[in-house]
Amino acid sequence: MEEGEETRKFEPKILAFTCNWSSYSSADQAGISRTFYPPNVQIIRVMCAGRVDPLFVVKAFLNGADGVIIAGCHPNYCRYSGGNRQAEIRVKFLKMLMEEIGVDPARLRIEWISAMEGGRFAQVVQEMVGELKKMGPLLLRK
Amino acid sequence: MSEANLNQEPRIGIFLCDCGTNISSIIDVPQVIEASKGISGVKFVERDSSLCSSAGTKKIRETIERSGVDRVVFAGCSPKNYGSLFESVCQKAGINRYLVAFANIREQCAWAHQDRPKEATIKAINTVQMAAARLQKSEPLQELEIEVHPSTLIIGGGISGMTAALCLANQGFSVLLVEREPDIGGMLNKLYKLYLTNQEVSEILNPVIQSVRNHKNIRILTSASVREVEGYFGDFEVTISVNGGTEKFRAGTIILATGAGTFEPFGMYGYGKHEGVVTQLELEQILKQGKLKHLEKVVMIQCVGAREEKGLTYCSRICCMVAIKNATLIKKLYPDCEVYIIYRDLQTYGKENEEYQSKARELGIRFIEYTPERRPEVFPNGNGKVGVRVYHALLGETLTINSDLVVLSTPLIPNADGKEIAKILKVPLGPDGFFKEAYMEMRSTAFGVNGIYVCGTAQGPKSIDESITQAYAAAALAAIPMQQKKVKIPAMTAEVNEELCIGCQLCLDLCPVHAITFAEGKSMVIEAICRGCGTCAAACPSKAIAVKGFKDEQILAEVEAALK
Amino acid sequence: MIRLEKVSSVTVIGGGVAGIQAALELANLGMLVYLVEENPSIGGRIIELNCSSCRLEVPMDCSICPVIPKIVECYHHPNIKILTNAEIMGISGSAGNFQINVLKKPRFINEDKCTACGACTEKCPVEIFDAFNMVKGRKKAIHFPLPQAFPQVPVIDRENCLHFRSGTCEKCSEVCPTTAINFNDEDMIIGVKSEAIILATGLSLFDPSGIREYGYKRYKNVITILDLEQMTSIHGPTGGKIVRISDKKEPKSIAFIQCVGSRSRRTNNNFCSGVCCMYTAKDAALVKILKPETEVYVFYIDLRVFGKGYQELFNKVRNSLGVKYIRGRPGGIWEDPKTRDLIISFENTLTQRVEKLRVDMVVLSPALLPHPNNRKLAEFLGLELDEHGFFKSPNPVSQPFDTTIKGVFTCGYCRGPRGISESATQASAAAGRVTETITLAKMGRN
Amino acid sequence: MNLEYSLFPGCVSSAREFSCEISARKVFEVLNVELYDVEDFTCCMPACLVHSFDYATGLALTSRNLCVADEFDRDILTLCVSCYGNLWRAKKLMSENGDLRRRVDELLASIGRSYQGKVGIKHSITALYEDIGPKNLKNQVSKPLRGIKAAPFYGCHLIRPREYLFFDDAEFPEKLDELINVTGATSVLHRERTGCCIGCGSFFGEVAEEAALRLSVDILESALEAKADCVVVTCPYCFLQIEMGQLLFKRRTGESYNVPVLNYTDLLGLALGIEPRELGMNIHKIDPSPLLEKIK
Repeated sequence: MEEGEETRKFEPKILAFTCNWSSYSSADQAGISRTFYPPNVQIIRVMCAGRVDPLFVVKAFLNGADGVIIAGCHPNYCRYSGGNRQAEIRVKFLKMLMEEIGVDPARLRIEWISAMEGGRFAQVVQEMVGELKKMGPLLLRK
Repeated sequence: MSEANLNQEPRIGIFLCDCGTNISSIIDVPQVIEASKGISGVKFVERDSSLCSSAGTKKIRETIERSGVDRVVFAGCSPKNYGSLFESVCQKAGINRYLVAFANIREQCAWAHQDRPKEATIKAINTVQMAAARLQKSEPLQELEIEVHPSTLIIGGGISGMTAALCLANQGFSVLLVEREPDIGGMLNKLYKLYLTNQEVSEILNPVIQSVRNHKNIRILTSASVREVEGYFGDFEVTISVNGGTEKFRAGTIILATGAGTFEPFGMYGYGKHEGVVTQLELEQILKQGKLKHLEKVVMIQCVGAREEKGLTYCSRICCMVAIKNATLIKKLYPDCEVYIIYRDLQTYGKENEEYQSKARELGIRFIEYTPERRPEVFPNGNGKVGVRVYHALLGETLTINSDLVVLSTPLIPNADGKEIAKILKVPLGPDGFFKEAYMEMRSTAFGVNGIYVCGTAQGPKSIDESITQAYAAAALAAIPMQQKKVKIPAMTAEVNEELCIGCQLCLDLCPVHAITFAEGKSMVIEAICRGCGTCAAACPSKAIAVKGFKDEQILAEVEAALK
Repeated sequence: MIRLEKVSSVTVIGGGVAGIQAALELANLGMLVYLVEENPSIGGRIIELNCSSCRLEVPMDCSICPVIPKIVECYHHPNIKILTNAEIMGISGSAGNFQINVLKKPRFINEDKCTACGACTEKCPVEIFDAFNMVKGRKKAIHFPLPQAFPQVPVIDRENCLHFRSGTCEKCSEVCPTTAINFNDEDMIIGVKSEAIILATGLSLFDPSGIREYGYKRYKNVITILDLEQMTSIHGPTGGKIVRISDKKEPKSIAFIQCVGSRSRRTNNNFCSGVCCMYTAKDAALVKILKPETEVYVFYIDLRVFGKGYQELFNKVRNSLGVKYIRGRPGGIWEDPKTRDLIISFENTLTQRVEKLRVDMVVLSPALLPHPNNRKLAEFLGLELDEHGFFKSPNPVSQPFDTTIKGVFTCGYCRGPRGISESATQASAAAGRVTETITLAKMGRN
Repeated sequence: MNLEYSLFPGCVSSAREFSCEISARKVFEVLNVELYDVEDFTCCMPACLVHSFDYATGLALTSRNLCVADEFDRDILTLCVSCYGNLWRAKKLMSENGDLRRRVDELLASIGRSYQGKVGIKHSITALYEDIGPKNLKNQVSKPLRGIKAAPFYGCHLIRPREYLFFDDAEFPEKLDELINVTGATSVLHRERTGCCIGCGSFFGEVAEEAALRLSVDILESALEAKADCVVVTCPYCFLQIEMGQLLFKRRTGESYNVPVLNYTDLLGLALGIEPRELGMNIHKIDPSPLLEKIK
């Protein structure tokens, strides 16, 4: 079949939940330093990665997201100490769930990106888009 | 100030700033405007090229007042730049700052996707829609304004505590100084002379003690300890147990200055076993009492029990200087006495310390470097002498010194009651057992929790001048809210819906600042403490917790809009 | 023209970490603060550093990330008046009533009008290139300051700008969409009244080419730690990649040399800069993290690991990351003319052996010296300086940040070597001291 | 100009490496600088000799030479950097009026001398650089040695220890290079330029032949790496060690470096148009003729 055709046409939709204190600024930094990355990502600002309710991720997938990124402060630097670790735990759980229902867990990523690491943010999005293009669209939307 | 009337459906105004050519050169602004006009509830889309300028802000105000919208979206640069500015402008124009949303179409669209203008434009449109969708679900919020009582509780009457006390008292705040010992002065009481200046400790300590004692704004409680702390930032209710009974005290802020303890090296280098093996602190006492008899050879061993792979991993920062100082004192006392300092790495950092060290070398004090792989050995050597066998790492030879006195430099260690105080005040301890500050780099004297500050050796080993510095720093931080009298707490706090709360208490453990209490089977959020991270909300199994300004509905609205 | 501000206030001299922190504390304590900075934007030295300890995951805070928001906050604070491009011309008066004359040099770009679109830097025909200076690297005569500096408004380098050299070119002002560029902008002297002064002039770098045998500026692959910081920072000239300047190849082996010009009788800088051991440990770790197969050596005299979490970081760097520490100060560096590799000859003082080591790249940690401006300021105020040019304190133990003049306080490096953390703490402390003295004075005591 | 010095030839130049003294005397003659011989000069007394038994005595012996020089009230000119260093050390120590000075004064008094320390101490190189000056030398160069690549070998005690020898930067000196370039030759940068020849006032070369050989070989290697035609030394000891090193190496391995070793005065002499044999180059053990060919 023309899957190769597919992947070339297919532009994945990514949702990124970013911590207000680090990763959101890192996205800004990427812009300031003109480090280009694919525009497939929409950024949602939360106060802390710990705010990201598993429900948000599920809803994102149900609403047609092909991939979700949760980005927070590096392990020792959570503004509220430990919110990022909570997020990590929830992601583990979510990935198990995704495994269960046959969704590739790689569609969900958690990343530590500090306010200065604009390049890192761009890189993560870059990679994710690449992977998702290989996986093809996620067809959960009813 | 007219507030949004929630009965009628939202009326949204959009300001789109093309930031000179920054945005308009990449993004097709008219297209974005067209699309935005289509969003339900949008009353107008106003384009400008520099909203951040004074002219721009004036325009914002006028437009809002004219159009009578109740919510505003700013599409332009990152809210990190001028977010607060725009919010306060809207506030002035009668729109609650929590009914303002931002669409970051410069940093995160135009600049980040300069290479692909078409997609950048689409993303920009999306971003604006998300902001609008978010606003649809937003409600006006009131910042909680808390009174800060102009009084400070200072725990610990050492040099740090006293310095902080004076600094605040001199600014007219009332201070309660709580000291566990029967007398104030702390560690310095035990010391003899200071390094760098070589002056008697009393020269520095006594005046401070005097002015603390005589200051009308300072009340001292000795042999006292903090039992309980209730309430929160601005209005702590402190219970102190003093001579049998207890006392209550009302404090707007709290400063921790509990100091540190000293490590006792029993079993190391024959300490407690052979005569003539003492710690620096003990030597200090002997010198102070002028009881040091004539000696021929003295050996000092550094890093005793410090900088280990396990246990006390840290460097205690001051021991090298203390050793050099005491060595200098001995040398001055008995010039013919040979003084050896056996060290690992000389921590004579900075300028004064380094100079002090070179002076010591000129006095003829001998420095011997050892490595953790080959540590010195101490053994009794008959008629009161103590032998020290050490591998001189720089000579590559093993020397044996037949000394009269071996002095062990031991690290400062966390105070015994540190854990308890940490529990009472709900502040964290670091891996090393000292109090863990919020940010070493910029806020080394503050905690994550508002209103509680730390200074001196309670936060980590420190020299006297560094302790004094931190004391002033902590005092300054504590003074800020008390000077302002009222402090606004961002309204983005968690709130519990009592009907939904099933009392599982999951949130209590998760809250990093212990802002959640539990009573009658329900959780309750203390707004003054909550900092709105939302970890509790995300965890609540019954969705009983909502974070104002970041409610599930708002975020989910964004999610849906993003994926339309 | 002469303009006179009447408001009583505190003046902070120096817009680095210390200055910014002090200004913020004072402003939040409700005072009006004048922040005087000689450069076109505030931020000081720290913006030349990279954010990396974040990535190290040791119990030690990143030096930069917490500071950047402070810079922005400081710039927008209603109580802080920032005078960039400014130079102190003279100070008179005494505690409670200082009269400070500030020369505000023209920037030629209207900060309010400029939208940082970068059209000017694009069109500027003059490119300045310094092969040895990675920090400044390649730039135009009109260029943006480093990304974290604030405000992000371009700067004109008058030495190289054609307009100022020959009056032939005005391309930038022609393309500026907001007509923010004005070449007729002129000097302005501002008189400021202050009740107290905080000195936060910070540091200047020792030029390692003074240590001739290390061949800095003779051998391309001998760089300073600041060059490396710039290389490893994502906004740097190499976009975060570490390369040899000679051939742009990634080095397989790097040697860090500590105490270049410091702790040395030869340069009369017999003091220790106090921060090099740790930032080197940090950067050595970073190198290992970016490219684990790189051989990393550090030449040191004493390991100064006196701070919170320092020893732990150091243990991680040496034991888990495998950075090799060699005790000894190299005697000289020679370049292999063919490969441009560097041969370091040194005595390993722990084995007492004289050895030679061949590496691809050498990174020097130059001594950090007090700022040259201290001399001038000391003259204006009649302050005492020590032989190195640090401000003296009447009693280094009991009054660590007071000076020999009442109403004048110091914080940060200008009082003596210290790191970011200590500088910031001292800044808050100085602010506390200032409020104390001012309130006391107001209450008619002291 | 009418410069004049009391010549302090030193043992090596007068007893082993005559060429050094020959060329120095000739060159200064051509530059019409008067070198006076002082009968009463004795050994400069390096620190490793008598000092190790009794420091004051050793120092007295060195200082005595300074006393002698004072009589003539002309600066001393040494040819050997070891003499140069030792005399300066004495001057330094005698300037610090301590116990040592007192004891030395006693010793000197016992032979009817007292230390003034009036005269200065020069080495042929410092005299050429400081008193005559590269510019003047350049003007007098009649036969520029174009195309000659010379590897300078400074010799420790011309510049070290920096506590009392201030002629040039102790770690990265450049004045000898400057002097070499004055002759029209080009000085090359090489790693051993400030190395140790192990000669200095010691019998080290005899007791630890191996080590001595390794060092001189290292010097030669470094000079060859830099593509030098010859090594230029400032001191008869260095001269001795580097020349002998080659011969020794040849005897050991059969291979030979054949790197000509020149006193700086040789190089300068040639540039001033002096005949090689007048500079005593005919008695060099490594035949310089290929080099001389190059100049012609």
